[in-house]
Amino acid sequence: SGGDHSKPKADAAAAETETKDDTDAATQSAPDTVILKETDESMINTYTLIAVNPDAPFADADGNAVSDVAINTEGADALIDWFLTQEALDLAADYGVAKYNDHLFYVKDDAPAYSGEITPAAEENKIIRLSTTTSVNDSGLLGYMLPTFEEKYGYTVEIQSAGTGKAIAAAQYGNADLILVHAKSQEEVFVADGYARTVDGFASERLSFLYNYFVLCGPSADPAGTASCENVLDAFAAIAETKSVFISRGDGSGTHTKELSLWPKDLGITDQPDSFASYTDWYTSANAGMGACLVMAEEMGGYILTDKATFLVFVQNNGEM
Amino acid sequence: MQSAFEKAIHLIMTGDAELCNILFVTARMSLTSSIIALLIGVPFGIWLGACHFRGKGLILIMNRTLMGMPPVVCGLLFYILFSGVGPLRRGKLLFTVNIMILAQVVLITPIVIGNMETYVSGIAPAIQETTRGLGLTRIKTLLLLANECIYQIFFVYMLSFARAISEVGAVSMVGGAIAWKTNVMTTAIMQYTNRGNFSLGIALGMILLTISLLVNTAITLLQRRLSK
Amino acid sequence: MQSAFEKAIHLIMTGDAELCNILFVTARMSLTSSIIALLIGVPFGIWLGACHFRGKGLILIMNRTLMGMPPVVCGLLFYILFSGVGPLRRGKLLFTVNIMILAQVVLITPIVIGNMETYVSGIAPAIQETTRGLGLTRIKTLLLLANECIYQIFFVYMLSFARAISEVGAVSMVGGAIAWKTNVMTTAIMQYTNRGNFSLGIALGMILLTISLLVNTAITLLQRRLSK
Amino acid sequence: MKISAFSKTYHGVTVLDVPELELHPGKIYSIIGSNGSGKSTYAKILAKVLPADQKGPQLDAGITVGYIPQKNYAFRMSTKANILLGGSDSAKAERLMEVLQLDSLASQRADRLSGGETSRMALARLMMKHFDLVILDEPTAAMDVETTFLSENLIWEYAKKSGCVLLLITHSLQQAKRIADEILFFHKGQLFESGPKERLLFAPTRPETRQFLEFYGI
Amino acid sequence: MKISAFSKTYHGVTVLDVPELELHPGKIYSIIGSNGSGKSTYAKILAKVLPADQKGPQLDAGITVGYIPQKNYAFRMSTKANILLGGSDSAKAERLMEVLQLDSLASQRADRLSGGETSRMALARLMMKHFDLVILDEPTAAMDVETTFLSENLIWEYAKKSGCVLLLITHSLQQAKRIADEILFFHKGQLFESGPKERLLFAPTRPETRQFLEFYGI
Ligand SMILES: Nc1ncnc2c1ncn2[C@@H]1O[C@H](COP(=O)(O)OP(=O)(O)OP(=O)(O)O)[C@@H](O)[C@H]1O
Ligand SMILES: Nc1ncnc2c1ncn2[C@@H]1O[C@H](COP(=O)(O)OP(=O)(O)OP(=O)(O)O)[C@@H](O)[C@H]1O
Ligand SMILES: [Mg+2]
Ligand SMILES: [Mg+2]
Repeated sequence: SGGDHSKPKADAAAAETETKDDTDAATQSAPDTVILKETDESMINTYTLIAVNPDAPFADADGNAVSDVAINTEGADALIDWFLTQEALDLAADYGVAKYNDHLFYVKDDAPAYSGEITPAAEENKIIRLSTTTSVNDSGLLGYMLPTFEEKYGYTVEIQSAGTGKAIAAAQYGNADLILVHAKSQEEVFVADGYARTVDGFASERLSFLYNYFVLCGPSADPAGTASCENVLDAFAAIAETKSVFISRGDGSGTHTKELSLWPKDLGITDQPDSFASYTDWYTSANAGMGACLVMAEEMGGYILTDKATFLVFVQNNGEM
Repeated sequence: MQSAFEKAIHLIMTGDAELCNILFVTARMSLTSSIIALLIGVPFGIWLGACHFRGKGLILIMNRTLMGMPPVVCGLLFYILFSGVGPLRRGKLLFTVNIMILAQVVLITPIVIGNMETYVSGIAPAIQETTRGLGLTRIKTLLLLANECIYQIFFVYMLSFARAISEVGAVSMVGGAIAWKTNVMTTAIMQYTNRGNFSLGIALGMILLTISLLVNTAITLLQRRLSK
Repeated sequence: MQSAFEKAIHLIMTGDAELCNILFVTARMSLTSSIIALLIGVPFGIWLGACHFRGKGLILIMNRTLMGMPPVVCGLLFYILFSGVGPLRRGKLLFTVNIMILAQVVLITPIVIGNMETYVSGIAPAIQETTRGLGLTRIKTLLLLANECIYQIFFVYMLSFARAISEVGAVSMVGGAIAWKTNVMTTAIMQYTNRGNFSLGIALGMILLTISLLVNTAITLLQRRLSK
Repeated sequence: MKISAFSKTYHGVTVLDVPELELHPGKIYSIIGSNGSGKSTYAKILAKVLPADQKGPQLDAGITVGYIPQKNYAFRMSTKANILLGGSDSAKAERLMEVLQLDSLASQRADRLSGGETSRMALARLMMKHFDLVILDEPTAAMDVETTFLSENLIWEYAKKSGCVLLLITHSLQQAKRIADEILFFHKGQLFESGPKERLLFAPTRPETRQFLEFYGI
Repeated sequence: MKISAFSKTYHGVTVLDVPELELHPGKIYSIIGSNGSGKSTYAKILAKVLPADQKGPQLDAGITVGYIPQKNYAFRMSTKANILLGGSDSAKAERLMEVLQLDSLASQRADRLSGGETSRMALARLMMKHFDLVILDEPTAAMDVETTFLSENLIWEYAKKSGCVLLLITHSLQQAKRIADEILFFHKGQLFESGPKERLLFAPTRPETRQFLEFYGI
């Protein structure tokens, strides 16, 4: 997936000067953490919408089947339809340009499109429960897009954001009408388990429509020499090789999932603490939010994999601390 | 620090609509839950402190254990109970302020009970000797006990309120921190922190502490008045 | 719930290495911080409850406000102070158990002080009348006051410990919840919760409550013994 | 009225061991004895403030007991409100306050009264209601002589008019002489001797009683 | 020893207003007066437990004050440990306990003593140390007659041997007669009359004093 979009033109050096510029007066305390690798094909980050199936095999905490789970399918349909209209896709592609002078999201080439009517809200279906990940919510994308939808069609979208695992679990516990996540493997399990529903007029349960790139950041001194590596996989290998400090989200989030796929296979790093017990001198599994992890990386002069949106906010605010 | 301070002032001055909503939800949640916890915990705590019966020690130990119930665990339990698949799903309470209040009441009440029990068990013997000597009813005795520990009750209320307004683990779990609906000061601070926007987090923290300060000053003055 | 219970039993039975590490860090952190908070808060609280001076009301209100300091804000402040650009960066304390203890001491001490102050201000007048009449020193008076509220001190310790073991906001912020290093029960519960593994979260919660139960039982028995 | 035999033991030390007693309504019984002889313990057990060693009632069912402890407790409210805790008859409360010279203190916070004032408040509070058995533990120890006399009159009238059994613990033999009908002498936790006051005071049968009375110069 | 004049007012009501007093070392002064006449308030202010209306000291600098409040406080420890709070001389403590018949209670928890036993403990505790001014607020009110006599002897000896000024508040004129040198009569917060005990008891100059003494049958 991905395609040949006009990729943001920025190499490591450019990014460095760029971020320095962003932190206006307070250059003294400007973060030392800079982008070292970005827009690499292996760091692509695809966002997917999935409607929740009201007839899914819901089960309570002890595994007993539950049949009467209330799911707002009409609302979920309306919101998904709208997300895939040209209007919404344009909004998404446009987000962040004004503020960061950079695109934070790109529309997928083969994104499913919708051009039909969107059913306005009725009294009994006007609350839509959207479960998403913290990084999506924290990027501010939904806050930017949804008011347009809400005003036009009279719905209220209640966004719960959490780690990817919890965001998906929320749907499995019957607490969401649709999910917006970015962790392919977990999405596929969700679909395979029968929790997903194909929205009328679309071919698949998983509606991947946006993407962007994770970025590898680290101290400007770049002790592992990642900036000069061929690709991200080499960069990660170099970090492991030099035992340079690396901060892992460690929270099962989409970012964490992506990071796990980038390590050399022979290290055997998984989300299980035992798998990195012998690397604790450099591999730091932080179990925290993206922002907190970024500061930790800054603090410890470590490398980190992050979504670009959070990094840009971090850079913009860190100087003011 | 300075910039956080400026941000706090700015937020208040501009009367930011979202901030106002957050403040309102915070006030509603923490006042309601602390008052309910007080209304349940004070009578029960006084009763526990004043009575002797088999199994009281067990109740005390259990209550003390509940004082140490981690908010996340409490939130998790309520989440599971009130989920779309949970046994109490018909209540339709998940992601509402009401369930946040409920979870907080569960967290705070043991603290109120424990505090009152400890205090009352110290003063009860002398008072009970007198009330029994006058042939007063149990209810009357409990009311008199409550009157005698009015200063303590005020303190316990402040402790409850402090806990209610500062708690985040349970509240974020069952409330979902939904903007314009269940987002309170602490969850908002968490959110900003997660985004790496620390100075805005600190700014909200300052506003929260200022509210605490005002509430505590008001209650302390009232306490002084009543206990002259 | 049943599955969580089974998971808890399983975790304990297999002596899971990570769980052992988490338990050890949890015990170290919560015991140390609650004891330090007690050692600072009890003498200061007794002194506050026993003395009268101008500005005492102000100290009380400030202390009550600090009781309501949200853990996230406390964590955030320490974070800023001890981070690489912060004024205390030379301490190199960030993301260690020591700073978690420090943050918790800051959170818990006001609660200890407030509790002791309220209790002591009730019993101090009669005791001070006697100790002044005997010409005893202030230190001696404070020691005697402490001896008279031994039951209360035990309760306050249990409250402190409960708070220390159940707190997550400050601890995750300054400790970073680093696996094998600063991850404690509450942050681990958070971790499992975030991954959607709710039953493992509840399982850890049950283990935590069991530890609380054991500690509280031990302390309650000791308390009974000492106050006969 | 019958009071059954009972005892009280603390950590193996028996501080009280009394036989069954038969008391007559309308009579005032004065309990005398040295410090630590078990007088207050006896009072507390009858008032059900303290459990006796034996289970089961010390008194017949339905008998109401009024009791003033040796350490009076004044509630954090006005003197009048304290007295009204004993019973709701406001006129009666005012009469009692007048008799005990508490009228000027009616609205003062009772927990700030002087020692003797507190005793008088406690007495007035109890006298608000009728009880079948009334136990007063050194009710006048903190009072001045004038109010001691006033209180004695009040106690005497209360017992005689209401026909209750009244137990009066006191260290003042003068007081016993003035208002008691019978005297019970406690010694080392035991009821050593009892009888009409003249008999007991002037013709005690046991050497311990005689020795105790000697201190009073009788 | 000079005690300066001072007063005490609660919410506009003056409960105490006394002139300057000159007291002599080695003498025992008995303070008498009805309930609420301000005796305890006077004692508390001298013991610096209560502030007077006026700022500044009531006593000369360097004068040590020992004081037993009307409500005794027994600490949650053994009787002997309580007494040793007054001073660390263990032999002296044992002597005092023997005199006051507390020896059998040495290891008992003091907060569980009977009323009279507590008073004796409090007296022994104070007598452990020398003070220039000693104030005893109704120290024997809860004691039986035997220990009252023993205590009076002890108090008398303490004053005479150590040469302190001793103020003894009491409702017992007998007691004042037995051990006091001078008597101070308090009435409605004022020091109405004072003088050597014979003079004051048998030839009071003011009608209020005469009226007060009448109740005692003097
Ligand atoms: N909880 C207790 N544990 C041990 N001994 C106790 C306890 N309570 C009371 N005692 C002892 O029991 C004895 C009787 O006490 P009680 O209060 O009945 O005496 P009393 O006759 O009322 O004396 P007083 O004239 O001093 O008031 C005393 O020697 C006292 O020390
Ligand atoms: N805090 C207070 N507020 C108002 N009035 C008070 C307060 N404390 C004491 N009083 C009053 O002051 C008066 C004097 O009290 P004090 O205790 O000195 O009397 P006393 O002479 O010791 O009496 P007693 O013989 O009963 O011990 C009393 O009438 C009392 O009610
Ligand atoms: Mg007694
Ligand atoms: Mg007095």
